[in-house]
Amino acid sequence: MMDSGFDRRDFLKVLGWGGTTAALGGCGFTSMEDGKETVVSYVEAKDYMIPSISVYYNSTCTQCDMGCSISGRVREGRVLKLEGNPESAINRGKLCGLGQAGVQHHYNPDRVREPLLRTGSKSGETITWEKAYGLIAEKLNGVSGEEIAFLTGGMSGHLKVLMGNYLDSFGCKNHFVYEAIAPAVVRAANKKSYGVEMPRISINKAKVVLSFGADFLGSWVSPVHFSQQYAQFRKGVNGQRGVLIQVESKMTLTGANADRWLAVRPGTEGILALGIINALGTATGDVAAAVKGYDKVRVSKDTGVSAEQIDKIAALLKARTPSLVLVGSAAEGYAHGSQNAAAINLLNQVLGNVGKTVEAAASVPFPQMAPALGNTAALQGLNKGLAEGKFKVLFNYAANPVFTAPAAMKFKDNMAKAGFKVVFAHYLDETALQADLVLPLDSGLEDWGSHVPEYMAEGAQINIQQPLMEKIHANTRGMGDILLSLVKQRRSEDYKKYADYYAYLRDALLKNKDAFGGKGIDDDVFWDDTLSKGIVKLAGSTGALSAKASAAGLTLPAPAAIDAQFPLQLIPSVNHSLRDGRNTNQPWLQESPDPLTTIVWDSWVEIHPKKAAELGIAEGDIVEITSKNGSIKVQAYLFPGIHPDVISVPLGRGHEAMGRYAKDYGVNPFLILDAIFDKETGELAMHETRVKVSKTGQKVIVVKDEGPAGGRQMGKKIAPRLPTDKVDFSKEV
Amino acid sequence: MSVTTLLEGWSDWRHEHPINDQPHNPYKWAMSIDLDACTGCNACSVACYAENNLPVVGKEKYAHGQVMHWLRIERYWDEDGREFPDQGARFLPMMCQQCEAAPCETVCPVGATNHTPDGLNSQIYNRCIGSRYCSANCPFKVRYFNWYDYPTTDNVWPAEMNQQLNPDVTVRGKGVMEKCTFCVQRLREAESNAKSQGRVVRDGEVQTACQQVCLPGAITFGNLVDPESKVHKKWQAQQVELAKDVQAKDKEEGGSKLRGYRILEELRPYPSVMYLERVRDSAI
Amino acid sequence: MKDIREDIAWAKINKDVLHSLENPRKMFWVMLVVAIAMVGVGVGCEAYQYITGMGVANMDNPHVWGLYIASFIFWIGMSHSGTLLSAILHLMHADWRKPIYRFAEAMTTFSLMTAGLFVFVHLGRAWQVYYAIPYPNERGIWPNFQSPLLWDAMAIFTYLSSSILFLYVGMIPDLAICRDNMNPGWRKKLYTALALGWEGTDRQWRNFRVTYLTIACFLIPLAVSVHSIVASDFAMSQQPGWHITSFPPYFVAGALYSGCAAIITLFIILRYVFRFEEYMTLPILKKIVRLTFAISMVWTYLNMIEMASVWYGHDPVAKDTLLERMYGPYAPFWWSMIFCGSIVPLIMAFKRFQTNIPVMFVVSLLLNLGMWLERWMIVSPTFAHGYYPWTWDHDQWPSFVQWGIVFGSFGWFTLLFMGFCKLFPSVSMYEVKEMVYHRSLATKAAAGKLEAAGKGAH
Amino acid sequence: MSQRHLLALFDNFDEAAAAVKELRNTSIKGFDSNKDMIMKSPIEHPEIEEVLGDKPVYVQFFTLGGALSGGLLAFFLIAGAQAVFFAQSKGGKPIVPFPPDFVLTYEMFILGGVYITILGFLICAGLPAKRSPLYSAKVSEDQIGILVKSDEGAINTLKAIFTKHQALEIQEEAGK
Repeated sequence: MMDSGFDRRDFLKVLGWGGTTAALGGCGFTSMEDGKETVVSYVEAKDYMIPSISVYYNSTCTQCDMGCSISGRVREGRVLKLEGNPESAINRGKLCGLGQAGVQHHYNPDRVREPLLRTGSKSGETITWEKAYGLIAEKLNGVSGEEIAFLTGGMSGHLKVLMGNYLDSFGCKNHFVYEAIAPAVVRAANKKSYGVEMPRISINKAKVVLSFGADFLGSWVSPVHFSQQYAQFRKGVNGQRGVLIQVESKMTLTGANADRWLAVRPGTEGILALGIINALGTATGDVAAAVKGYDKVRVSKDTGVSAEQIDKIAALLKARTPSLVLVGSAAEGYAHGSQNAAAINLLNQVLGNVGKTVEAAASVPFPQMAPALGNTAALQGLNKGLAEGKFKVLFNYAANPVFTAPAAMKFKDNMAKAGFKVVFAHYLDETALQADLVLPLDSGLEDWGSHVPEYMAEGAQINIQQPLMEKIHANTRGMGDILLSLVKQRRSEDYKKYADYYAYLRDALLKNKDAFGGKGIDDDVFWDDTLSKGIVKLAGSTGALSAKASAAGLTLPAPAAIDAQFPLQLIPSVNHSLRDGRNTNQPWLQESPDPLTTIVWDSWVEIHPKKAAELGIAEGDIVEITSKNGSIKVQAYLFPGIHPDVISVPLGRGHEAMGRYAKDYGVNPFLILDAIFDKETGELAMHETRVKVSKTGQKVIVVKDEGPAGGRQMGKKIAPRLPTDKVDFSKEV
Repeated sequence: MSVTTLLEGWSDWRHEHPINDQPHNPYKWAMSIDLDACTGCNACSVACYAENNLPVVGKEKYAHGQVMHWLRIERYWDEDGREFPDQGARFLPMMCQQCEAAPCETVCPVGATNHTPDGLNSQIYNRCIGSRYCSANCPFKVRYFNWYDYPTTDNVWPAEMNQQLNPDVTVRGKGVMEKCTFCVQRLREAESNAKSQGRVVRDGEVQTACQQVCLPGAITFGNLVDPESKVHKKWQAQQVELAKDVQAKDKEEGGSKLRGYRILEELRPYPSVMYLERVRDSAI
Repeated sequence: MKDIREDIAWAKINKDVLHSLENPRKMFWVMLVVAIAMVGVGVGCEAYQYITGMGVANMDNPHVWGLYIASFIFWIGMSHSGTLLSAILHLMHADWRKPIYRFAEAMTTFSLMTAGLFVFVHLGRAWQVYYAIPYPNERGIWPNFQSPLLWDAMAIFTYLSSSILFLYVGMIPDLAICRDNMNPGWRKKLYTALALGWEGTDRQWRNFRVTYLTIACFLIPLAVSVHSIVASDFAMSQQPGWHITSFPPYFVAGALYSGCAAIITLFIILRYVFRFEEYMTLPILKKIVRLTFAISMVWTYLNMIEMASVWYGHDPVAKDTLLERMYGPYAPFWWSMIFCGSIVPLIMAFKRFQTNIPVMFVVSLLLNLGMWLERWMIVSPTFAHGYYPWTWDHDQWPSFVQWGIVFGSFGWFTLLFMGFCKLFPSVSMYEVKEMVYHRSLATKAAAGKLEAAGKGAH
Repeated sequence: MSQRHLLALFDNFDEAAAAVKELRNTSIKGFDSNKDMIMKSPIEHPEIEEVLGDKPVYVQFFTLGGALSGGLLAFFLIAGAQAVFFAQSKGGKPIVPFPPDFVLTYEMFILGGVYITILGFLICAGLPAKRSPLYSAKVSEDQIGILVKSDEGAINTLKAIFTKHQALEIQEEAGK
């Protein structure tokens, strides 16, 4: 220990706490601050806790919905660090920075600790759970199912089942599953093209990957899984290294790792795809007809990608098969997003990748557990309902719409129209502050649960979530427990046999033991085995994908003309660790630099140096970004990896609540988004917002890791680069 | 101290390291980082914070350049002046290179930083008096000084947060230098376990925190003197030798198809970290 | 322009010097108060830094050294001319040194003490400084003898203690004079104790002569070694802008330079404050000024050598760092260093200015400013623009804490120095007597008035 | 026979010298000019001390001893510490690196030299000294004093010599 008495004293305390944590269960925790009477000698320590020896418990990461299986290092009853669980096919023992920060969600000092009744007084008064439940019962009394709305984030597994049962108990159909940034349009397009929403893709099998704005290394679908595929893809099959081509208007982490990054004019991704099909010249039938018009000249005029580049890509795709074409958020974020996605999927089919690098994913044989996928159309629906004042009671879980809904939707005001608002929350975030009743949740590392990941890597699997340590705060509850108690209010007789959600979960799993490959194994043995594995692998069923290329109903609009008043397109970029801002209050993530700009603790707007010169903007200038729906002030960062007609502001920062680590850092671009929706799916078109930029005259020093040398190596051999013909991979280990 | 021991001492210790010195035995911890696999996702850096009790200094102190990340990801652009960086960026994870002939070691007035028998560049917090000479003389600038008392006066770990602290790693007080240790706490544990079983640590038995999380597995870590270890094989394949400042790669005209190199090798610190050059396809 | 009168009564010499101990001009008290205030500022800043952490000095990684090290070198440097004047000129029998060497030596001692402070101010854990002392201890740890910082510590300790002894031994006969002439009181007690019962017997003088000469011989190489070791702190490192062969001589020259400049400043101050016009005469000032001018030119030369060696050294990084100094964010300071260090001294080449007190006062201050800037320009740019581009840091600017402590150090020095001059004879009485005695003998011999040789020096 | 002290003060240095010379040449019973005569002067002037006959100085031998022992001590302390107590490899340099050790040796060489020289000076010059029975502040101002010690009988002879050489003043130890 260092000279500061801090650590020794604290660790001793912690030993005490730890002892209690394990030995005396939850009861020791009220007096944690001064671990007085709770210090127990290790003579009594439980067998699973050996002083100074770490044990690892498997569970599931709840930092995002990708369902990575984690293995938590627990010592003296405290979880210290999260690693990946090698058993899981999704993350194979790896865990991203976001997942690592899970412990800071768990130990976060700004968590809600008591049920809060917020009627009238701003801060809210602390009440007991009994009172809280009583209140809910009272408010629901005589309210019909149509008048109840339940807004949640994406959810799956037994929680979803319980949820469904609860809503059924009112005959309520209003379960809105909302995710601010989800590949909803792509799902729909995939459904059309392939017959499934989320096929299984194999980057590692592809020799060429052509990605239209799919940031699969950063934030798209399952980065942890794809990063590992990417590594194999780079090593290549028999020494031929895979080639990555990224097409997007704002460089993402994936774009930064591409062999060729193409700055396409925003919204013209689909056109480029058709142009490539045309250039390939292998298409037949209606496809050939559909792409006839898209000759190099026109396409390169529309997209800004040079003709020879298009030829090169076509040639490469021809020469190296199988390839893989991906469509991501950059392509889908437009009013014609579905069309873009369809066109790009078409390219995949034309190349005959379906069945090779794009395969059907295994699905879990229990549809009721299958993930309820979030999207923005749901929010739209809820918002309409709220505006009409249809809902008397609103429940909200795992979503922060007040923060993530475009101001144009007036969600905050509409929400106020709901009679009674219950928010299940970890923190007092923007939405919780609008609630009448705030119910504190257990952290992801304190709670029980089961998850079915949206993206199935190989084979089907159910992830088990179990507590890695005892609750830190005595008065938080798991969402499962809360739902169970609520269901009991309605159907006590069906559920009274379950003391708590744990019992429910255990029972539910054991019921289907056979399906989980536990045939003839003793219940306890099976259960313990399941917990220690952290995942349940099942013989999932895999259907076939439709490989038939068809251009039916494929019409792409001509690229939008430059709007004189709002000449620039705003791309709200998704940071690989902050995502939609639900994790912004985790200091490690705040201080881990954005990979491309190395900026920390703040928002910024990326402007292409050329454009900046035009506008007379230099790094650190505070600029005002104005859209039809408002404006934000943010520091400028000159960024070469962006189309000159585009500016980009990262999502996730700009919280007005959510605790010391999130509040008042940066700005929230969600607010100024235009409420434009994809024509087919009704999804919010995130990239359609047009803005203008003006200097405010203020200037700041941008807080970033990069020094005044910027990205230059000043002639030193620090991060050199070789072309493939100068490398011989076969010799490598 | 007898004159005989003294003289013996001299005869034993008059040669220079690593050149004309016996190699480390049985351990020499070393790394190999494949920049072609590295995606710059920062997971390694966060893992380092988690494993090594690194303080989060906050925006203001970050602005003053007082950040404590032992492992930083650097992002470089091509310098050919094109409109777009259309061959992407270049990411480089930079941490203490654990030099065999470390410039930082000789200059410390109190010998707080030394070379360990298993080839680490150790930093002894308790002995450090904070002259900061080591950082001054470090070519890579990967040493980080505790400008404030993060645990106490700065309260970097408020209640609850402090329970996450790794008990295997000291929490540093104000006024001492710190840096990447190759997760020495993990190494020591593995070494003593192996010793108690009368063997040496097997390859893959111990991982550094950054290696463990690295999604594309760009980081290889292991025992360089163990011919079976991955890291040894990689170094061998790249013909990079620890005790040389000019490698096969540099000698060959027009480039030998090798990728392995060590940063600022010409200064002869003999780093223990080999990087593999990033590659970009010439066909596109 | 008159020099010290040969026929000045020796009793008068005693009287004048002893007088200075008791009632100086008002200015003395003004300076004392100002100095104390400055020290107050410094102490305040240090306390704040000590409690809060080095961070408040606004240093960062990798810019880990700042004004503290720069000022450290500055003060060490300043100490050198004391030795130059008393030791070297003593060996060369330059008798004009005699009236001024005493305060020069005092300056040496006190600027060393000031420099010593910066070691503590700079350390991150000053309270553990004893780790750097080599002694067999229960912790079983030793300092690292390879570190130039340790050489520093050793050299400075040697230098400080030696110059204190040198100062003291040289002062014994004068202390005896004080003892003999003081009215009973604490001063008399003090001088009696310090004079060690000196009575100027032949035996005492004999040994005194040899001892004084010997220590002088030791001090010269010591002084040179001290600043070349300080230079090694940088030259022994690997950093661009530091790893330069010509650094040791460059530092030594710089040291003598700033020291001489400081001597001129103090010469002028003492002359006024303690009414020493009769002893610190203009011809002496002229000699120092000429000496300073010569050294300033040596420094300028070595400065160019440094650039030349970097230029032809073909080390792009070192070259880059040098250019950064000239054109980077530090340019204004670098150029003003060149101005103060190489242009301003040219004034000293003009006879009419050499004895012009106001001009020389300003010039000497400018020279010292230049030399302080030089030290800063050696330390900081290398950190701001070193080997590793990613960690370059051009924005780092010392906080008020750093400036405050540097400011305070000047007060501290003034306090010690003026205190000394008030307590001990800052003009060596017995040597002034020797000086006039020998001069009178010389003139008489020349005049050939042998019979007049009787009446000694009267 | 009891002994007494005489102190004669001269402001003329040549006369003082002459007086000394005469005292040394004339043999007086009960007075040994080598033992019993001390000259005190305000400044250091060898030319007058010469007449006292050559009196050797030994300080430089202390210097030699001090310097050598200082250097040796340093080298063995440092090299010893490195080789025996502190055998840590640093920066690829040998455990006992000579160049840095020599730097420190050099410093200690000087340190020892200076310290021991001072010591030698105090010893040889007999400082701190007991104050002698007869002393005049004039001696530290501008006059030379000659302090002699002799038997009662010789007193007058000595006085005679002093007065002859224009002694300004002759102090006499109070008789008993």
